[in-house]
Amino acid sequence: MKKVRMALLVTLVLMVFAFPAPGAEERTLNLSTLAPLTTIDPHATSNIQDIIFHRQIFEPLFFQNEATGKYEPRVAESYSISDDNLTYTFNIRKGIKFHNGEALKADDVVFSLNRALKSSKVRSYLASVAEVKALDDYTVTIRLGQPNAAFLNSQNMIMILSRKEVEEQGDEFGTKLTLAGTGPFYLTSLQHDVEWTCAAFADYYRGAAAIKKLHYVPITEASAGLIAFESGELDWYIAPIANWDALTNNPKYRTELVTANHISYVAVNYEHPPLNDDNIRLAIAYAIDKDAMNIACYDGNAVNADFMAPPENTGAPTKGVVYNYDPEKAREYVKKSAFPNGTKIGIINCSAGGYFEKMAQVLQSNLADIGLICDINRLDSATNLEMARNQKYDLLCTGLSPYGDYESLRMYSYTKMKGAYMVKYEGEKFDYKTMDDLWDAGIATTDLGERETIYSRLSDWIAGTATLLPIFHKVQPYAWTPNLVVPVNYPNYPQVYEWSWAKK
Amino acid sequence: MKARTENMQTDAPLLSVKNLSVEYRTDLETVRAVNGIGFSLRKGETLGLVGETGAGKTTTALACMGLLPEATGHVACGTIELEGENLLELPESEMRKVRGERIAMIFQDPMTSLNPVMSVDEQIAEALELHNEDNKTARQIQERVDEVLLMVGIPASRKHDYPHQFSGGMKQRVVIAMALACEPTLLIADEPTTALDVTIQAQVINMIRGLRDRLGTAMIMITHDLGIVAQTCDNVAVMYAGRLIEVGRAADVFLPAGSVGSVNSIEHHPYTAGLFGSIPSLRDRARRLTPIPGLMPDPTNLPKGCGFAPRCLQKTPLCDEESPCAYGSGAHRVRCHLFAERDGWRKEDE
Amino acid sequence: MAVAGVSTFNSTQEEVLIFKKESRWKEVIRRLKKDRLAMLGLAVVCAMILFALLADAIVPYSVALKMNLKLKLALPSWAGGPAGYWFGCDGYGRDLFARCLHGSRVSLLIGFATSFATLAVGSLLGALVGYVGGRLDDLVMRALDIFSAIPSTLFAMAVVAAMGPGIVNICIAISLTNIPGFVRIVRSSVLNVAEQEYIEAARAGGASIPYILVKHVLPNTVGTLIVQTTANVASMILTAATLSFLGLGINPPQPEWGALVSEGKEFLRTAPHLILFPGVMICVASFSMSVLGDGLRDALDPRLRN
Amino acid sequence: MHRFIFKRLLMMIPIVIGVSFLIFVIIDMIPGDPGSNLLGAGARQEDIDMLNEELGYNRPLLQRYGKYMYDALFRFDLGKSYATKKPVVTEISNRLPISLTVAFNAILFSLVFGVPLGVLSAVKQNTLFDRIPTGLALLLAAQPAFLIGLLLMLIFSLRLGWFPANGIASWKSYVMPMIALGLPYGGRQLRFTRSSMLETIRQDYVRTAKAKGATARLVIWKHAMKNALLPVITVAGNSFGILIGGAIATETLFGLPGLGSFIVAGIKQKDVPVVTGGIIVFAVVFSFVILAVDLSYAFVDPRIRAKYSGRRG
Repeated sequence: MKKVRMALLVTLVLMVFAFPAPGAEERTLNLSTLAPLTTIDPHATSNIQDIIFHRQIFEPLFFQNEATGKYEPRVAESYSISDDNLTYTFNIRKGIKFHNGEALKADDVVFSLNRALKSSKVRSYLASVAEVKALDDYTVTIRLGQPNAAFLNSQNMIMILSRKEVEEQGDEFGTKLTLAGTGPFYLTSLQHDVEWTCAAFADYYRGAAAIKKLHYVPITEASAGLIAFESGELDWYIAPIANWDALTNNPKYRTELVTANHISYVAVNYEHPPLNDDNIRLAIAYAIDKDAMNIACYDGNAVNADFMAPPENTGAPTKGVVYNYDPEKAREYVKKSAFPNGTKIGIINCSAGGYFEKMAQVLQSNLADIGLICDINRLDSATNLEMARNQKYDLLCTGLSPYGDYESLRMYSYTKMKGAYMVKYEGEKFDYKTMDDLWDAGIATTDLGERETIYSRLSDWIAGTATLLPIFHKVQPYAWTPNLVVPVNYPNYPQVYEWSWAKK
Repeated sequence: MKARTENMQTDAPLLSVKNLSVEYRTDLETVRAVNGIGFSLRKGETLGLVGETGAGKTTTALACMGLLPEATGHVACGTIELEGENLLELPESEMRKVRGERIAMIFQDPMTSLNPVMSVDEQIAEALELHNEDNKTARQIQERVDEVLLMVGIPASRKHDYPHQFSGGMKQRVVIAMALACEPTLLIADEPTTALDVTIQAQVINMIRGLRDRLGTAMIMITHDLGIVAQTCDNVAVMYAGRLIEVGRAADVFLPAGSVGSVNSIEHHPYTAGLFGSIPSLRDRARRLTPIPGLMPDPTNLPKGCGFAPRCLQKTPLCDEESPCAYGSGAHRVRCHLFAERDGWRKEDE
Repeated sequence: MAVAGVSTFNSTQEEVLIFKKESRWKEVIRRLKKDRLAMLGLAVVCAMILFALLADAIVPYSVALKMNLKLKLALPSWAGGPAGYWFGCDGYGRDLFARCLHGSRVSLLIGFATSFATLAVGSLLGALVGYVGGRLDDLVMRALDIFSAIPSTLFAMAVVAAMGPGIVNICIAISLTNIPGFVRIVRSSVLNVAEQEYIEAARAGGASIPYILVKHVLPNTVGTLIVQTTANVASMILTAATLSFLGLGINPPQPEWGALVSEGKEFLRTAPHLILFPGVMICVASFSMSVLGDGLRDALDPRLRN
Repeated sequence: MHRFIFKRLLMMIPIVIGVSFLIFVIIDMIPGDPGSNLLGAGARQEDIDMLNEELGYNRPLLQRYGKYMYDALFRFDLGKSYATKKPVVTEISNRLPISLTVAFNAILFSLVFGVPLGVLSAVKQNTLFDRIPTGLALLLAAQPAFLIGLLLMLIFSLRLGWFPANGIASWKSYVMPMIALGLPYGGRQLRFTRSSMLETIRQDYVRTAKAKGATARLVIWKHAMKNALLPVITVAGNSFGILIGGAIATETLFGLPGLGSFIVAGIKQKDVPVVTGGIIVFAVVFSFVILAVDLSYAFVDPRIRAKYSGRRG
């Protein structure tokens, strides 16, 4: 009897602890990232999980809205471009305060941009910048070495920091609590790999955020994250697609599928025989069943891709050379090639753990259907990347996130960017100079129509080589509690500032 | 100290084993280790239980202690009466009171029969604490520990030592001290010296003998060393393949075959004769050692007739057919067909 | 008199021992046969090996690879799924039964190959250092100390990462992590055996070290080795499964139980049969190997039984 | 005894040197470099080279190793993580207590249910009391850790809401990892206890104790247990050592920032200081655990105590 009573008591205590009842006003928003924070120095990371969080506390000069593609003023109120397209003049917003309470001045902007220029992690965004100068406390000019139509897009990736704060922390900046940002939230506690918290910045120039407190935890295991979300430990979560149907059919949750700014593709190394045979590459291009890949990876919820960038990206082509699933045509190309049915065409590389290994398996099956045999090499992501860079692959299943402008794909093919490309076009096989010239031309003009024409030609050139084969744009299965009002779910970077608690 | 010596040699037996059979049963086979043996022992008396390895001596001792391996060992029939009380019918809780207090046992190998992680005084004191009917205080128990240690010749200064710090002979002394701590009425010594050096053997046997005489304890001395039997025992029982084939006073059994004074040419079971024949005699240098040929029968598959028949040089056709019954002459008893028609021997009741 | 008595009986005892030694293996097998649980384990292990060997005759390997995305996550046929798919279909609409069946090939291969590799290297090295002793013993044992101070999963991970995936590399990595423990076991039992008199006798007879090791020392540690090896098979299958879970298993689409379980992980809540069937396979294999190992240990060391 | 401990502590130095060298070599064999890993796809070679230069990764292996060991042994500095730039010592000192807590709880749990059940099944050998726990133990030991963890989460976090699925917010966060790890290890512990106990209760001294008239309970818990404990301690110690760095799947699943997942992340990113530092710390902790196991042997068994203190000079 005594034991039973004791057990009841313990259960009761546990339940009380498990369901804390916070006041509605001060309710904390619980969020998660898919990986621990590596740093909170926005100039010292190119990791998307870091950036998703950094965007809540730091801001660039101009912000590109992912949903509309438009640029919105943040640290800078307005900008002007010189006639030669080489000088950008930014008018800094007056009265902006850093989280430490100090006013933001042009000097901080210059400092931040120069700091970014020295960082191996982000300086590629500013590759065209020749000089950054403050004209006065609220005007900054940036002079480019050559015209760059995508400059506004790339400056969107560079956050403005408080010079004083950064210099005071020195080498330790990024590893500890900092108030160097101007964003709607500021850090209140920080344990990179356990949890970190933020509070709404009262002096934020667009008005303080509706949600006052944020709490982040890193959850690397998707199924664990989902359980955490369902048991109320998280308010908003990027759910695993396998559980999507159950979530959408559950009235306890709000859900939305948003197409990510992302392209999953297959790269073909044309230098490795028999992949150097044009007919074999075309056969591969026609053999790929994008629908099957979509079903295997995203239950058919992803958006099949015709081109290497989502249509929302500035300058992204909407028509041109497209390969669609046609096994008959694929077999014809195999027949036309110098290789018999059952030819081994090499190994498909992919990184372990994500959906790329699913793509690889469907690809292998698709190719087997048309009589091309290949193996799969599942590698840890670092090794996979290293092998891809060094062209040590035959076929590669991978993906990338453009920044919102077709130009951001340049680094994956432009031959002058040594080592960055996924397919190395430099060589005898293709007229790669034409491609390089098109990339250069694409940013030399700010005229959008002109750019689109150039990128269409570029897209066709690349498609013509049948070396970069777009598959689909993945989706973000967002789920959140009905207590939370989320006006817009963005493709990649959530804007927590826009969110609020539902009124009872 | 209770005056036990007074009761010596009274007629009522202290221990009486009747028709005892023990089997070991596993799912593989049934080992009939002891087959209908009977013997009795009076207070203060010493019985020597002699036989080859595997003859069933230790099994008999364990049956008396109620320590047959639980899962397999099993008394098939018979009784073991201690002072008129059938031990086989006692519940385990009562049996625990018998063990250590009334019957104590010294095991064969002193190296392994002491717990290596307890000091010797703890182990001796434990026996006393388990049978502490007169509510001795901790101090009295410690005094008694010192006393018994001294009795076996170990200085009290070493009582906190652990078994590994003692030599083999010393360990056996500790085991003996432990067995005698509660002054049992019966001590079973199972080959107490087999594992010891020859020089130590004599010391230990002398000590056991001395203590037995001093305390008046009855004793069953299990051994295959006939020398020890001769030195210590009043009575001798020879065991072969789970049966007692010859029982008698030491003088009867030890009387050499064909020696002066015997009426018949054969006074012993052929096995006993062989056993004694295999010992070189100091008196008779010319005689060669004559080991008994062959092996003991497989206890899982005992022969139909006499267990010794396959090895017996004097075997008759009857020996293979029928198990012999016991024939007695005075206190001397032999289980062999050869004695059926012999003068002075008559068939004994089982 | 006393001396002679003892010696006589001892000579008889020795005869008994020799008599017993000749039939030792027969006896072990006889005892094992009587152990019903161990025999069940043996039967299951044999059946699994048989199924693995005959896998192609039962269901061709191509069936295990054949995708049909219309049948993604289809339920087993007896639970309302499409006919002919006894275990249902995986996330690519492949026949899960065929994948489990063909997966047994790889899993059992990894289990047995690594165990035997560990057995071979571990016992030779253990016997050598145990027997030779001295500086060699010190050197090897200190080197092994270094190996065993690294967590085995992490070590296996690092080795696979360095050498790349693939069955052979995984087997090497798993074996490497298990060898130190095995060497220790063999070494200590060799140290026990080496003290026995018959080894002295062989030595005195001028036999060479390798000869003594192979002819005298190893056969006498065979019991320990067998028991340890059977226990290892089960744990190696599990280690391979763990590596699969960490993304370092064999390359897809080749089926392997651990890989099947970790592939099924994401569907645990929507299609639990994906994890159930290979999970049960691992369980059954490891269970039957373990009871077989236990039975062998009992049969080899009858003291432990009753 | 002091000498013995001192000797064992000294022996850790070659182990640390050996372990770190082994790790340096293995990591060097993994294709790729930290620069390209950290910068990700689409990074330019010049940026990668610059980052590798900053990290000091462009220098030859032996030179890097030499500097690392010099710093480690004489300055107790294990370098900075390539990825987070935080000192490895700080990172580890944040994570080690978590790993220790998890491992300790799990082992305690495994002992609490493994040892008594193991004793029970040994004492009641070949009965249902033996077969059910042993069968259960075999079954548990054959489960991948993540499976038990996920099922626990579904039950205790989702259905019952008793324990959080993620994080280390309070003591409650440690309950499910403890069970998830403790169950399979408890299964192992059960089997070891059982066989150790079986061996022990057949020893002559147990029979001696029975001959003294001791009760079955006294015989088992006083005489047999202390002797049967040695293998149990060894297994517990080894498992504890392994769990400190080896509970990777569980750490990942429950979002515990422990040593194991730290090292795994390091291996994936070729973060040499993280991997080497993590494994050195693990090796040292492991050596301490083994030392503690050996010392507890001495505590339990006077023969071993004598052996340790007997080694003078």
